[in-house]
Amino acid sequence: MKEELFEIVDKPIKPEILVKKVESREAGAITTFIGTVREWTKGEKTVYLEYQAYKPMAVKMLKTIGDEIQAKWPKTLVAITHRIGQLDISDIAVVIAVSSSHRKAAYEANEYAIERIKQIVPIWKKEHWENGESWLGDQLENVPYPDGKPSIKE
Amino acid sequence: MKEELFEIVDKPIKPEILVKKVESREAGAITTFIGTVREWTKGEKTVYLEYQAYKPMAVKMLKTIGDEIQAKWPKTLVAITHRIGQLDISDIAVVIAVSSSHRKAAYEANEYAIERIKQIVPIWKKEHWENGESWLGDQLENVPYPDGKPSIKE
Amino acid sequence: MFTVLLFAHLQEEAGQNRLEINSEEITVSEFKRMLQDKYKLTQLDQVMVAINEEFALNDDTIKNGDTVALIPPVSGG
Amino acid sequence: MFTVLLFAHLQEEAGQNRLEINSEEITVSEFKRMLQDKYKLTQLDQVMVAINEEFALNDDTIKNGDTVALIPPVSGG
Repeated sequence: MKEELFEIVDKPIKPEILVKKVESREAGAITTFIGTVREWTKGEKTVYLEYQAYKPMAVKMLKTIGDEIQAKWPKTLVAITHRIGQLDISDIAVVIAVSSSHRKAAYEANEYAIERIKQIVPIWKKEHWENGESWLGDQLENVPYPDGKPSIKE
Repeated sequence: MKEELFEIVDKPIKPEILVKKVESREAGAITTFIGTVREWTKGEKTVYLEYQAYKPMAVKMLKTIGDEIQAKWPKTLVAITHRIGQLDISDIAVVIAVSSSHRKAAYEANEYAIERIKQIVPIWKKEHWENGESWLGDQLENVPYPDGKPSIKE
Repeated sequence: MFTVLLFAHLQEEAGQNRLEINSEEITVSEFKRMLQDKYKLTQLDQVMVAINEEFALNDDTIKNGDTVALIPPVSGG
Repeated sequence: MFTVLLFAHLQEEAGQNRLEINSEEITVSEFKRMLQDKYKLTQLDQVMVAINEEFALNDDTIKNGDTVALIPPVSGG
């Protein structure tokens, strides 16, 4: 049975499962990033979030990020799971696990993964506040596409 | 009942427990570092490792690292557990969990913690190879104390 | 004839998550102009187009049977 | 009189993990010299000294009743 390293799910994510996926006798370091739903953003109180994905393409883009990481940090192992649907405060939206023989690569590759997720993976977040709702886009978080497109094209 | 954020233990560490310790409604990001026992180091095959600690001082130094992180990255929460005793390949030696409202601080503070552990926390690792054994010190990993001492003194 | 998938605010604006478009082969930029004129979708300058699950450039051509997705600025993570 | 704790290779070299030392107040550097001369411990230039669980400098004084630890280069993590 092949374990999926890159997944979009609509159920709670267990970070320890992703740690298991990247474990290896060669690994000396495993980093995880757990993105959780924060209650307050720039003075606005979030009640809950809703994530939507273009699922097949999102999985494909997560794999692309995995390939990019393999190229930049050889011998790392990467697993990423993103949750969609309705998420409450403190719920986990995304988990990234990276294993590597040495810690530097495990940190760098992990941070690279979350940056890239925010650039090229077709997932959208709708914030529901006490008095309204809005779809968020990168431009609102000041991460513009410098040349009008994500820097990935095959 | 107060949960201990900084611990030296002689039983297996569960990373998910540390994640729980730093969870917060203000957190948008939780990073964990999981240090595991690697089979091969510079061409030498490790059979198992043995960690020894000066336990009360090690706990104190872990707390010091926590204080340093609070000062540098306000509003982060940090938990660190280091295991001592005999560890086999792939066993977890240390887990660092950091939560923060934003991811940058969670990555930076986490990496800072492991660097500082390798500088100021009185824990020693003895490598057992197939044909020998040796206590390792920082100097073997090329992390000298620049001025002959860890840069912490109260 | 090709299929267009809509997400996030575009889906809400259009009131549907999928359009079937009867058209000859057109380029991505011609397609965007069509969306603006015919379907009154706004903020399209921020929107990327994917053809068959790959990001496309303005000069790329949309062919018969393709699945085209409009990708507003993403906000995962 | 104070207690000295030994760890890692120093513990193995000395064959014990604790020494009780009968001495007046001395500085850390005097103490290190004593260890070299009397207890034949080696590589002491790499070894830090902690007094009552705090890293100490060469000029710090070890007092009656203190717990002194010899801290070889650490290798946790």
